[in-house]
Amino acid sequence: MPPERAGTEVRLRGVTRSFSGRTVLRDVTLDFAPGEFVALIGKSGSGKSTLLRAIAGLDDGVDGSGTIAVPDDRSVLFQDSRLLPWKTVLRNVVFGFRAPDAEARGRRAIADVGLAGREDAWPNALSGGEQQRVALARSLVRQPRLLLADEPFGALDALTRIRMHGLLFDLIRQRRPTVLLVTHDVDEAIKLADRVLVMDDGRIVLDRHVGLPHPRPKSDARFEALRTSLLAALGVSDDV
Amino acid sequence: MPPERAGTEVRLRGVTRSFSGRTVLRDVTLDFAPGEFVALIGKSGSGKSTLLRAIAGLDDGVDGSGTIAVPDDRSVLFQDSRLLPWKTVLRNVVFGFRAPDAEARGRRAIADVGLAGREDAWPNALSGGEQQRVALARSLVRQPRLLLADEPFGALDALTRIRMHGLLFDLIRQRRPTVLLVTHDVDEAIKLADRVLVMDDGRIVLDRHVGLPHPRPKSDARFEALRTSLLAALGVSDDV
Amino acid sequence: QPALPTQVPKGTKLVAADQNEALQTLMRASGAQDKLSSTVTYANFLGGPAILEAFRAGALDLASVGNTPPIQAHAAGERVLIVAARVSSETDYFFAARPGLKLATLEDLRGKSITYGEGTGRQPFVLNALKLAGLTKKDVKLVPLRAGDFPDAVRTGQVDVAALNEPHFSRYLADFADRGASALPSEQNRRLPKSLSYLYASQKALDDPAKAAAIREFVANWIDANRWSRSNADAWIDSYYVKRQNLKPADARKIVESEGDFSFPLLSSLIPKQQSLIDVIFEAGDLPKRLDAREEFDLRFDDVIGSKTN
Amino acid sequence: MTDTAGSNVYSPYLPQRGHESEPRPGAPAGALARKPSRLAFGRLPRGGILFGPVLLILVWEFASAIGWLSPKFLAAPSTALVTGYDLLVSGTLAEHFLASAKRAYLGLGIGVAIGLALALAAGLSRIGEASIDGLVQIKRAVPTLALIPLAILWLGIGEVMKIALIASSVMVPIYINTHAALRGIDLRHVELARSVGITRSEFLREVASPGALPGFFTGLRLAVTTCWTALVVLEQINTSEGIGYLMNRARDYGQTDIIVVGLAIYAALGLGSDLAVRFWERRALGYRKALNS
Amino acid sequence: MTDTAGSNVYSPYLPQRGHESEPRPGAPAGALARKPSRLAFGRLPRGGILFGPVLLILVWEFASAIGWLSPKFLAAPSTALVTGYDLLVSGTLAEHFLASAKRAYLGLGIGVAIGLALALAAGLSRIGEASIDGLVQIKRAVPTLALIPLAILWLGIGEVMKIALIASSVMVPIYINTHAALRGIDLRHVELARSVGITRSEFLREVASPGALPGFFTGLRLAVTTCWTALVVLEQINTSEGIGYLMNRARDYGQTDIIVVGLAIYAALGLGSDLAVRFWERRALGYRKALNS
Ligand SMILES: Nc1ncnc2c1ncn2[C@@H]1O[C@H](COP(=O)(O)OP(=O)(O)OP(=O)(O)O)[C@@H](O)[C@H]1O
Ligand SMILES: Nc1ncnc2c1ncn2[C@@H]1O[C@H](COP(=O)(O)OP(=O)(O)OP(=O)(O)O)[C@@H](O)[C@H]1O
Ligand SMILES: [Mg+2]
Ligand SMILES: [Mg+2]
Repeated sequence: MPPERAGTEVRLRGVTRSFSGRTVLRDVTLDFAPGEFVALIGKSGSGKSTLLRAIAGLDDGVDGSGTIAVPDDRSVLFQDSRLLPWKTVLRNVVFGFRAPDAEARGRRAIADVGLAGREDAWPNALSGGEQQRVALARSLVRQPRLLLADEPFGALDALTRIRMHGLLFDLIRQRRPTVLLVTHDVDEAIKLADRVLVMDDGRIVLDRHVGLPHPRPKSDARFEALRTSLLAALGVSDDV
Repeated sequence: MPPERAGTEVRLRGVTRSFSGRTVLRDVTLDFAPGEFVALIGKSGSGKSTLLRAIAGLDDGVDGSGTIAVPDDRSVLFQDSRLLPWKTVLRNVVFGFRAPDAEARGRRAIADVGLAGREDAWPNALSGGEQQRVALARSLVRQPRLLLADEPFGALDALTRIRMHGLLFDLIRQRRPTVLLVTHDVDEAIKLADRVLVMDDGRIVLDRHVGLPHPRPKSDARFEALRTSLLAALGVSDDV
Repeated sequence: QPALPTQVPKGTKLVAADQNEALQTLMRASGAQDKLSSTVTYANFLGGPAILEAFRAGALDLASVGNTPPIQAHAAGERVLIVAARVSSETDYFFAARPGLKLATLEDLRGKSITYGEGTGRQPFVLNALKLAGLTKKDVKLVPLRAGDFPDAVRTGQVDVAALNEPHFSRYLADFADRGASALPSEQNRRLPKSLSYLYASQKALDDPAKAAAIREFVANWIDANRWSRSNADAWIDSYYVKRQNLKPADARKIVESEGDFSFPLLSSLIPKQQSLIDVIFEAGDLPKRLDAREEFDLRFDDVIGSKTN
Repeated sequence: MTDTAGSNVYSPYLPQRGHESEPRPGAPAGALARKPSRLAFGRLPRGGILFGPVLLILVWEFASAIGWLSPKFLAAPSTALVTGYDLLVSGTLAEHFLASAKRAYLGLGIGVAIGLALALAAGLSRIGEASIDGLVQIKRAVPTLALIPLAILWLGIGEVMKIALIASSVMVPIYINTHAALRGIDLRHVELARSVGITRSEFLREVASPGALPGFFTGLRLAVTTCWTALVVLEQINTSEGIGYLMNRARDYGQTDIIVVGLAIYAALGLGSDLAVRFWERRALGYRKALNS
Repeated sequence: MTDTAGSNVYSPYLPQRGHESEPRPGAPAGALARKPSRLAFGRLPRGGILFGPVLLILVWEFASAIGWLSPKFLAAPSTALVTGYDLLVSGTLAEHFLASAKRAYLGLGIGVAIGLALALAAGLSRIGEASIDGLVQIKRAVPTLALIPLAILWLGIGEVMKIALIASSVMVPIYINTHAALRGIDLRHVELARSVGITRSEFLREVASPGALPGFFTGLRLAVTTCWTALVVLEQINTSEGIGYLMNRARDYGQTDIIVVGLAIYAALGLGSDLAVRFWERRALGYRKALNS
């Protein structure tokens, strides 16, 4: 894995968001370095998706303040897979993707996520995990400079999940994107990310650099220690 | 936890299902004892949801054969949370629930899943995990004889998930329902279930009784052994 | 045929079809309504076809119409008979020529496009004009239109000639004088048949002695009321055109003047006239079969009409 | 689905009986009892839609036969059949039909195109909405009869005027339904489109149009009959051909058998074009059928 | 959203500029460049819908003033204003308006009720669909003008006949739109309903109706003007009061100013009722607005 480059790719200053009076993000200030892989964990309802959507610039109508600067070349993986039901799997993957060889790359991405042969299926006919993988393919095929992914592996079994992690690393190796990964899986966060943020009630309550070499076996003591401290920040004891 | 009672609560004989020629369930024959807690794991696309929907009697239009006998008094937790967008959280929870104190029980269930105060929110305004919890409350409040749950904790963080496990156990203690839990989390399956089924390509390839006393710490060697064998059946090595 | 009863029993009711509220206003303003011993209510319509349908459905006893609807009813096999007639000293319509076109005589209609309204009085009017000019339908281009569209068609030059009534005719000539609007000269117009309108009643009502008597009484009073409207033109204009129809007095006067004087001939004397009307329509190919005009009249009413004429 | 007291035996193709588990004593049977009910929307068997119309014709023929319905008001279907056959053989019917069809379908085509264009313009831009929407609301509130004088003034009394008025009537349901569907489009999809950074025209083609398609089809179902019904009035103006003209004339002369022939033509057109649109709709919206997870 | 070459500065309330990161050399800039475009559907500012109509009136007045549009064909808006004021003061207008409004809204109410009932019956049961759907398709294909003779025959020439015909016209868009919405209802929700075991009437009330509500509202938008436009024809029969009658009579006497007053009333009704329905719709479908995850 290449080290992060210097500079700031994503910059948030005093970002606050609230929905009809309920404050969901409280004064979030953050910088992501170019190429940095940041994992965001936190309790359900703590504001993770809200933060991700704010960074993606998808919250026009929402009350709030603060400034956000992000690159234009970004791709969003929504918490729901959000496929267009009237487009086949392939058309969903290359939707809005304007490379000259878009279709060929789309097919390759579909094969990568294990759905070769399902290119012409309707999204409604896919299983939950298959839909999620199509959404993943849609994001990966674009090779964005900034990837914002909201629980992209939530519906996947262990094996499929490991394969998808591999795909993500392939992308990182090739394009060095900045990644923000929202996940509820602490192990996954530690396994993948350079830096883990813990969010609670709209605030970043913990910001830890992982600093372990890849691959990172769970048996590693430093893995274990980081895990314990993250779980503690989430309010859980380790042996669960 | 009370032991399972004798008899057969759910009976499947030679159940086969296919979608436009693709066979998704292959000759599944299964019996669940009354009060048995069965976990179903398997790769994405292996047919878990299809089996659950068949047991729920929700696949009228699908090609297939075989017989299925299940109690009428059952509740289904879908893989998507499937809330009615025009009903508030409370109305969604008590939807179709005809107990005289339905509303009070609905409120209690909402509080149980950690959403007290959000009774009148629209489902669209909830976070992914919150929506999943509302769906859980909807199933639990009914105290069904047979609970069919399709990845009900997929979008939840560790802490929330533990709390939800607790709720499920409360229900089991009170009503001894038969439970079929589809999950992609092997640890969760071992932690909760009396029996774990592994599905692969439409077939039940492994059927193991857990036989451990509750609670079941991960550090227990028998836990670890079961885990290793289940992961092997899924094709994953343990340290991931 | 039994003689017309004259005794109107108490509680006899009549429903009369009106057009543009003219009949009811006439009867009320002239005071004739109060002299009726039956209860007459009015149903206001726009146009003959709807009135015929209402007759067919048994919703009407009596109607005031032009000269064509009785033929229409006859052709449709509906038994509605003429019980009174009113002839005016003027024609119903006037030929207006589109801006820039001049018509000196009826014969000039040759080769022109002319508005045509089947089922309305404008139909025999045009056909008669052609006949008098020695022309047939083939010598001109008849443009079927809804009556209401006639003025627009000629103003915009979509047709060469249109048969207009008042106030459209005068207003057209005045409004479009600058663009060369003109009309068939009035001495040519006098060659055409004069305006003829009817009261007609359903066979069913006429078969009912009480209603027949009430209709007889109505006819008598209707003749009085019409005479009143000529001798009290100002009161008539004010009570009908200005008050009820929202017309400007000047326009209203034009209309009343265009109607000329009224007379109420015996029905028997009208049979040849009606027959020639039928013939001209039939010859033009607009009737499925040749009809006998005698079947359209209830001649028992000549008795009461005769008593009013003198 | 066969429901029995405490157990539900389900078998899609083999109607054989599974085992029945006894009702458990502790279960709150009353509170949670499942009423057997089919809530899904089954599709009618082919031709099922004709059930109502055929029943109507039978009742009507019967009423005519026993004299409840005098042929003076309405000819019996059998009489109309004979008249219709005669008209057909003589070629009169085909002539009138073709004249009307030309007007109706030209008007339909133009009206659909305009309605769609306006709906897209109004649905996708503020300035479009501001300038178009109010005018369409006014247009549709004004009866066509009241528009005829203006149409004559600007377009004359020829075919252009008729086709324009048909198009303007057809445009209304297309606009309203498409516009409403556009406004009701799933915001999730709009967000997705924004997030992948597509152009306005791509958005139109790939998100807005498919999303609004169900609404468009509903509008089209209304439009395919509107274009014909509008003809009754319009074929009073400067025509001597057309189904509307035929009906008007028959009405003038009380030819109830011809009126019934006309009604039958309208009915056939109504059913036929509705079926055609729905067939097309089913194909275009085929993706809706599948359902999983 | 302010877009700059390689970076996107976003700030909802503070239009202050964030930092700009330099474009990264390796990034496939061309292929993935994001075109700035607003794809969301902004709501018009209050009264924005009047932009088009006001423009129309201004153009019309202007055309009248400079003589392009002769008052002989169409009175200027200002002339009509005077006439309208006179009619209003004299009470004539109110009288005619009330007469029409009574008919229109009675017919609307009845037609909406019937249309809804038929749509639900046809949308939720096979036998309902078989018996109802075909007949409604026929009914709507048959022009109202052709139905008038039958209506007169069965219902007379009074108000009942008129209200029945209005109701039958109003019924059509309500039926078609509600029925289409019912058939397009999200199968997921139907499944959920089946899985919780609700009764047919609960399904109707709690799933089918809310699910079909957007379609119903679209139908209602069409219906609120249909009920008025139908009056022009119907108020030729046995009436001496009503806006339709007023218009017809004005046409007879060539009173272009009164015709314009009538048009203005129709326009106001069209805009007003559409706004009313949309306001109601926005409230009833408020749940659609929120969007998360
Ligand atoms: N449109 C909205 N209107 C009102 N409240 C909202 C809206 N969107 C989000 N919220 C609330 O804001 C809070 C944070 O939501 P967010 O989606 O960011 O949570 P999250 O951390 O992503 O949770 P999860 O892990 O469950 O997805 C939640 O309590 C949610 O209910
Ligand atoms: N309606 C359908 N039409 C066609 N194929 C379908 C349909 N529903 C499911 N399938 C296919 O059947 C297979 C099994 O689907 P199922 O939903 O049972 O998987 P699953 O085990 O639940 O997967 P996941 O963990 O991803 O939810 C999948 O490959 C899916 O694409
Ligand atoms: Mg979230
Ligand atoms: Mg599944």
